[in-house]
Amino acid sequence: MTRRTGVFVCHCGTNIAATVDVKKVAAELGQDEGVVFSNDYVYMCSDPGQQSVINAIKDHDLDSVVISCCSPTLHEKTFRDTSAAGGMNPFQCEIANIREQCAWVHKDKAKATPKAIKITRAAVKRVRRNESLTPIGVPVTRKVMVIGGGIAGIQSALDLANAGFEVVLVEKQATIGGHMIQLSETFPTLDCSQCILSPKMVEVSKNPRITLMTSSEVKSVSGFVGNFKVKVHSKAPFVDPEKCKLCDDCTPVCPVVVPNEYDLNLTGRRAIFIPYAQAIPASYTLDEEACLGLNPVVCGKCKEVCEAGAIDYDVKPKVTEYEIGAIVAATGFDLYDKGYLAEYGRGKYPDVLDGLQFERLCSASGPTGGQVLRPSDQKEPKNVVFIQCSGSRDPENHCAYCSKICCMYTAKHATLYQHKVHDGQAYVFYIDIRSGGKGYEEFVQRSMERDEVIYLRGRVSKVYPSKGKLKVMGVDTLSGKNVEIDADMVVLAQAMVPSKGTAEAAKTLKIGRDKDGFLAEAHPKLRPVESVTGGIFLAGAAQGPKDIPETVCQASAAVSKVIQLLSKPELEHSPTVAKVRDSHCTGCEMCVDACPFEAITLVNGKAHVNEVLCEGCGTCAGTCVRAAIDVKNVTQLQIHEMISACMGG
Amino acid sequence: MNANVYLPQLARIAHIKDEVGGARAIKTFRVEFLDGGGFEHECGQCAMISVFGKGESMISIASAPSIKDYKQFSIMRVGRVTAAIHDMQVGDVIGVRGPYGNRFPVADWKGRNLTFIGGGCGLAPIWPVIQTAVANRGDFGNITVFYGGRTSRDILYRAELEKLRGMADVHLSVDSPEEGWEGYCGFVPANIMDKPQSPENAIAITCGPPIMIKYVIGNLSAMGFADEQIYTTIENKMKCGVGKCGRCNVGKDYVCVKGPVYSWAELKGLPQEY
Amino acid sequence: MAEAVEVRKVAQESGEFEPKIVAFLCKWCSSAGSDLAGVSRLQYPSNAVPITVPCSGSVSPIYILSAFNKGADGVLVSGCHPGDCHYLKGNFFARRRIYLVQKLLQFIGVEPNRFRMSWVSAAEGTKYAQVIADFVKDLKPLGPHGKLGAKR
Amino acid sequence: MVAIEDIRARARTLLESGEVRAVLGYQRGSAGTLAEPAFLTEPQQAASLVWDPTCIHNLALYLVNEKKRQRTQRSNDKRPLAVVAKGCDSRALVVLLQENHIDRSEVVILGVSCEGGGVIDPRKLTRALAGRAATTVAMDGADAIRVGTASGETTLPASELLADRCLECARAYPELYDTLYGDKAEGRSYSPRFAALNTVAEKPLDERRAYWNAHFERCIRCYACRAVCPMCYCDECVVDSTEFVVTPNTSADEKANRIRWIQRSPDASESAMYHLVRAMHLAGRCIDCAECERVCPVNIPVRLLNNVLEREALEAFEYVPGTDPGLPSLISSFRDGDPNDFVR
Amino acid sequence: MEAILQKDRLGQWVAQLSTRARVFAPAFVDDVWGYGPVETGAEVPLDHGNTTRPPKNFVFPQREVLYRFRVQDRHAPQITPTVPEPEPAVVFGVRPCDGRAMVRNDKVFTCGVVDPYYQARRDKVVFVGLACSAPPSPNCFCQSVGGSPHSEDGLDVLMTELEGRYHVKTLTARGLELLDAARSLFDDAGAADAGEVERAHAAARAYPQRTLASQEQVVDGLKRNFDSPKWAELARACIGCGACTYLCPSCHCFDINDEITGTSPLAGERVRTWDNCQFPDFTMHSSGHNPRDDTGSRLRQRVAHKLLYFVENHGIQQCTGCGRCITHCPVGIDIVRVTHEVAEV
Ligand SMILES: Cc1cc2nc3c(=O)[nH]c(=O)nc-3n(C[C@H](O)[C@H](O)[C@H](O)COP(=O)(O)OP(=O)(O)OC[C@H]3O[C@@H](n4cnc5c(N)ncnc54)[C@H](O)[C@@H]3O)c2cc1C
Ligand SMILES: Cc1cc2nc3c(=O)[nH]c(=O)nc-3n(C[C@H](O)[C@H](O)[C@H](O)COP(=O)(O)OP(=O)(O)OC[C@H]3O[C@@H](n4cnc5c(N)ncnc54)[C@H](O)[C@@H]3O)c2cc1C
Ligand code: SF4
Ligand code: SF4
Ligand code: SF4
Ligand code: SF4
Ligand code: SF4
Ligand code: SF4
Repeated sequence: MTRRTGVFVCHCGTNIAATVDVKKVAAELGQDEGVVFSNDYVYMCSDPGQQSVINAIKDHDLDSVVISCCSPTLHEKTFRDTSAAGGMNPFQCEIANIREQCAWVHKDKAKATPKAIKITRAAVKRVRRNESLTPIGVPVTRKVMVIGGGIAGIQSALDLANAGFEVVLVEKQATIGGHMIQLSETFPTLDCSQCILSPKMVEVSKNPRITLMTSSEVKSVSGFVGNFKVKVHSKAPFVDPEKCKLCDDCTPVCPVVVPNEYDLNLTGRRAIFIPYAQAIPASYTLDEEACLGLNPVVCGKCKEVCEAGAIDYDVKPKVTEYEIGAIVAATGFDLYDKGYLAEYGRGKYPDVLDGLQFERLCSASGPTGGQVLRPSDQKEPKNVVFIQCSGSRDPENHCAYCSKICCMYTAKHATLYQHKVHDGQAYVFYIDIRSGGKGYEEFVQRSMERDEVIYLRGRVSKVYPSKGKLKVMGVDTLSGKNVEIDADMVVLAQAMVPSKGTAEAAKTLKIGRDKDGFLAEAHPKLRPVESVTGGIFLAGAAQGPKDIPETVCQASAAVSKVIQLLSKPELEHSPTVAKVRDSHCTGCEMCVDACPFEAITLVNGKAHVNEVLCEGCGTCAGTCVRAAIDVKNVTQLQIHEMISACMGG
Repeated sequence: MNANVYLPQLARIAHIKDEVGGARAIKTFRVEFLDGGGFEHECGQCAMISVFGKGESMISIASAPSIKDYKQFSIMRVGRVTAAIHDMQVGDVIGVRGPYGNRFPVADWKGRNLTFIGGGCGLAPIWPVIQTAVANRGDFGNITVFYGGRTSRDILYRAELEKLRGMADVHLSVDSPEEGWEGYCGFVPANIMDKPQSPENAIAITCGPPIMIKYVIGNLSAMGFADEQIYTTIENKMKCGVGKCGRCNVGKDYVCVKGPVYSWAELKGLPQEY
Repeated sequence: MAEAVEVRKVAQESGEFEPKIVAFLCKWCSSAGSDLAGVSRLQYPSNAVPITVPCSGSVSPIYILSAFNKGADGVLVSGCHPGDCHYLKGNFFARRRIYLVQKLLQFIGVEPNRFRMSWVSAAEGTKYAQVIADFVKDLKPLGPHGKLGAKR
Repeated sequence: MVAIEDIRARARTLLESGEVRAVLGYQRGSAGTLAEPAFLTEPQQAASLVWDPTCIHNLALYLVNEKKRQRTQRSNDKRPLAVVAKGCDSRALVVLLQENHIDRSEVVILGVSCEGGGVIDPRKLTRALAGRAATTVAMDGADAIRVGTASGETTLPASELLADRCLECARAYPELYDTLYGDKAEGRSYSPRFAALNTVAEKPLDERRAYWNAHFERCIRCYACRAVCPMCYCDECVVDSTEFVVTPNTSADEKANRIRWIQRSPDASESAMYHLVRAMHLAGRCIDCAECERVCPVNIPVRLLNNVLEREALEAFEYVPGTDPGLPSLISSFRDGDPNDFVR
Repeated sequence: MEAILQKDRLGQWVAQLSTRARVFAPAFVDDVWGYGPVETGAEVPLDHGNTTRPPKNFVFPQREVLYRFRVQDRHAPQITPTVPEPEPAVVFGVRPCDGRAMVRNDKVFTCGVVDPYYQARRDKVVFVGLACSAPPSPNCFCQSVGGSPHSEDGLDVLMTELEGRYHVKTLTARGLELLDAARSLFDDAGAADAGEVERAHAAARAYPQRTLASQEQVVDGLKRNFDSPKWAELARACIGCGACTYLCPSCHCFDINDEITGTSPLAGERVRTWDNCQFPDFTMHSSGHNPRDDTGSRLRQRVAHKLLYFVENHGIQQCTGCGRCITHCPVGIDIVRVTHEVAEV
């Protein structure tokens, strides 16, 4: 390709000119193949400087320019715009950085000048082989899917809907609300969880822009940012929420009783049930697995008694496909399984509870109506031991990380207990108290001081039943003494872990997970609410242990990112993307494995780059041994010639 | 000591003409030797064109031998060297060594009717013959030129062909019909079948894509042309041009020395390795 | 071999040997780090000519070999710290590849100090200057490399 | 014991039934001691199959070459090829499967175990016989090889004749096969893995440089080492300055823009470039059949360049090529715990 | 002239010659026989088999720079030819088949258009041959292609090993010069020596060798069966490595390429390197069309070039029966067997 390249060397006042002989750079480059114009100027980025570029493009019929000046981070855009103003494709402009990478870091003109020549020459070699490109325009679907109906999902859905976006909220349970709805009162203000959450849930159900899909899960996601195609599988809604009158006629006739997961199995429920009174959608649900049989119908009692005719056994599960512009993943957490904790009885002792069970005990809507009673004998426990860090901060055996909120909810539990059982004594075994957060430290202090919770620093080595009590064997590391407590109840502050199914969800969404299995953010500091995949955002405990305020923050932050993304009619994607040479590609899929953005798939046995997903990192090019894939405008050919230029050849 | 056969002479590009556009563009280059260099050639001979830093390519000399001041080459952009020369400008200097290969026995054809059948870039090698024949119009009988391209924009030497019309019978064709095209539509081999040539005292010279040549020869034979009356040229990959690098051979013949011009009678005796 | 020793001695004595270095810098961290070194006016030797690439993951081993083949005395590849890659994990791929290139070069007798990889973040201008200074310092006693594989 | 009759019978059945396009195996040749690759298409040819320690060739290569051949010949016979595969050959097949170069349905693998033996190194044999030509070569138990010459038979220790790769091979049986001949003999190896490599790797740096410079100087760049490698199946190789994949769509620019990473000149520097690039391209892919080293007409220890990366892959990344077709390849994967100390 | 050199004087002769020329002799390096420079005073053990690498390098090196160019100004490129001016060289231990190959190479490079690079080197190399006492390789078949274990073609001197001494016969003026340079080391050859030489030669001839059918039969057979499907069949195992031709003493194909040494200004070398008719791209056109696009046609090219075309062009077979292509083919492709099977002789 014959190229007509112009080279413009900037003095940058004396910033460059003091150490680089700019005239010499311009003169030498003027001799190079394809360079038809070469000049120097005191401030290239000034108006006259830019104008001189425009003039030269026109006068000398330039098809590419190199500006030898400062770092491209400063003025690449400036000069690309200038080039465009001159009628050239902006991608035909390259910057040679001879200021930060040369003039400013050397003193000896005799050495800096040849280096500046090499840098500029490399840029010339590169630009000579640049393709003219235009940004890739990607139309966007202005509809968002939120996965998970916990507080994170609810907040996201409401924020988005209020900003005017269509939202599809997908929840795998029969109701939204997540774990927050199970909580009794919330630290640090001790306001009632349901009181603050229920209104929001209702808002969700009322908002016309929100399509609520409960008992549903995302089964597949294809497409890319702005243009996802999502398939949602919904369980058969045997009870029509529109018709259900919440009369509760059906439950008494149901012969089946199974543990109630809403109460963490502390109570039972029927096969037809409502998770809790404020459930949204407000409707009874038929649990197909628990039911004696629907196909063929074995019992059929509930249908018989339902006067509203809301029950229909023949409804089929369905798959709905949505076109979605962005996705917020808010799949939440679960508690670390007690079964892993041998020293605390592997979940076999009924009076060793986990945090959520204790929340239910404290909750006015809970199995005991808010009274703290032992599950084994429904007696009020007088000595309750709370064990923090159960399963967390234990890299050898359990989770390595700090679950962050357990210190706080334990303090809350102990406080609530002391409030409810005035003659009782709460003991807390802790390793450290982490109470960072507004009003948190004060809350903990209060529980120690005002509510007289006894805090013992140390680990509990064993809990075992003994004479109707639970023997708690621990050490107080502050005093160095062994501690033995005969407790009536033990509450474990279990670590938060990614909710069951997070791995599959991440796979479906093609987003990464961190080493602990939480959904991975794109950058731990700078892009904490974005996933690695464009258009998929993270909110809530799915991304890592966090409390409600943080969850809500992140949800709103994710929403602002979504709005940013979808507020343009078209997404502009950088056109410097990878390009496959079909003739060379053997379809070995190495690039497919290496691409951090899963932008490559095999189509007819050849690698195919989805330009919208490709970020132009070139990892594929570095991987392909057949040189079958290159990133536009940083091709191997260009690098090859740049290397020669750097070697002075 | 013998002259160094590998050393090119330097020649300046004096004129460039765009003939055909597209992915496989053709340009005609007129080159003048520097410092009184140069060589004489005959119809059908070729020369090795050098672009320094890129390499060499064998190209037919497309100007008539009678022209001594310059040589002309029509080059299709297909690869490293040809792309490089396409990118050159008037005034740039290339290397040329030659002439190589045999010639069309034009002198033996005096008094005969000549039919030229060309396709695509294949007009270049036979162009000097056409030029020579026309320049010495009286020495020959009928002169007929069949030439075809894919479209009207793919016709090499369009203007020159038009000028020929007074001196020769010129039939131009394009492969596919187009608006405003008045010539023949369809493939060259079919075109000649529509305007049968008498083999009587005639010589047919054909050059073009291998597949075209195959059909043209078939059709000529059907018209009664003897194998000795049909001439064509062949191309094989070449590096040295002087029968040493060992790759252009077809059977025992090194095309760069014994070819590229062959009568069909001769070619039939060689293996199908071209 | 004697020849090589000779060359080195000459180079050392005259104090004139200036190693030629090609430095492949990732755009987001190391190139930005080198910019910071510039902004901070840190001084370091002028031997390394930078080539900015999108990501250290895009540095094909052939680039490195080619630089040596073309006569580089030293080659540097620099990227973002592990975990900080702008493209999430490009530098992990780079690390693996470059580890292999390095072992291979050493196996055929290229001094370990001729080829280097570093992690330089956008904030580490000082580190960048140091990396180059160290590299040049370590290369000087080695003398010219000549073309890869060629007898020195 | 591998019963050659069983292999022949299987080959015959496969050909009779028309299940396979051809059977690739070994037959006696006329050029020397070694067996030569055989392409059987008729059932009666099955009788010519042989199996002995001269069956060196890695026949996986021909699956690759036949694929190219079918393409140039525009053949669309989709039937599979049956191929006789030793342990190393089968590992090559695994890599080819891993890279989607072949499909499992394209090949019927007649796996043969080396049963504690292996194949000979022709250079060692020539040396041992002081230039005399061998007429027969057969394993005699696991530790000895019987060699027949015009002047009678001798028995030599296997460790003196077997190829280095066989001496170092711990898994001398196919990993992947449809039918297996012979027993999988576990855990044999005459010398430790990478023994040959280590003798060079342990030399001081200067010696290593001199060693390789001499070899690179000598290489005639015939590329036999590449041509014989089943993993070097690219249509266009970085080392070729003239060969290119030309399709009807290949543009002039594409051809003109071929990068000349390596000049054709057989200079030490260009040869070094060739060998290093090749080694890098085979990192994690080379399964150490050592064919490259065997075919080198000027005896360049090409294998060691691949070995050094193989060892690194094993030690640093716990990666063993040719084990699992489902695995991502060495350089298209990483682990967080990959070595990091070497980075400044 | 003919003379006798005691074996222990060989070193002295070489030492004498070293003062006026570079001396080369077969050398066994890393298990490979090739030719290497002889250090003064070093032993020249002439007990080699057939060297793996033939001596064609001396006249036709694998890489030859034809000229250098520099395009500082695109209107006036500079070209500097690099026709070599080699120092004189003496090559010892050349086997007769390789000597005969020189005759063939001369035909290619110096008949008609003279190749100045080849000529310049050829003028300065003297080949001292060594008659074979027994076939140095199991694949030798020199006698079938008109050669013999003591053929003198292409050599300047022929040495024949006798008990404790060499019989040295000069064949050209240049050969004679070598003897004259150290006359005192040589004894006159007597009639007894002549007889012994004759017996040694006869014994060598009588040694069983592989045989190729006669030139006429082969030429005729190859012509008749030019389109035989056997080519493809026999070449099926060929991997196209080209070892057969790179090692052949009489293969001469080459490629010419530009190698760039600098880009500003553009400078480089036009380089000739060996090429190989067994490489798939050898004849491939830019269009992708390849007249010899399968191993069968390429094998045919090699065999027919050696045994048919060369005969048609020069009246002699190009192959001299050294057997290298057979010995070194990694997959056992055997020119003798191939010829016989295809030509049906
Ligand atoms: C014992 C305990 C006490 C706590 N007390 C307090 C407190 O006092 N104050 C405070 O601020 N915080 C407290 N927290 C923390 C608080 O519960 C969390 O911060 C909050 O619930 C996180 O909300 P989320 O929406 O991210 O996750 P979740 O509440 O877990 O919601 C996730 C939702 O997503 C659904 N889901 C999961 N996977 C899928 C899928 N694949 N498809 C569709 N839906 C899916 C789930 O069914 C669930 O409804 C406490 C936590 C515990 C364990
Ligand atoms: C006798 C003869 C006359 C020719 N006349 C003309 C002509 O008038 N106009 C024209 O455009 N072309 C002509 N050609 C074809 C021309 O030589 C090739 O197109 C050209 O060599 C391609 O070179 P490249 O470097 O651009 O291609 P690349 O594909 O980059 O180069 C590969 C190399 O292969 C060789 N090569 C590739 N294809 C051919 C081929 N078809 N013939 C010969 N060598 C080839 C050359 O050595 C070339 O340098 C002629 C060829 C021959 C043999
Ligand atoms: S790595 Fe290269 S050859 Fe393999 S699929 Fe990707 S582009 Fe194709
Ligand atoms: S450039 Fe990066 S993002 Fe694009 S396809 Fe290649 S590896 Fe994937
Ligand atoms: S290493 Fe051997 S086989 Fe490979 S190219 Fe060099 S000489 Fe040929
Ligand atoms: S590189 Fe050598 S040892 Fe490895 S697979 Fe290829 S031929 Fe076999
Ligand atoms: S063709 Fe083979 S036998 Fe004949 S001379 Fe060449 S290498 Fe030797
Ligand atoms: S040596 Fe053998 S395999 Fe190699 S090209 Fe020659 S015939 Fe083919």
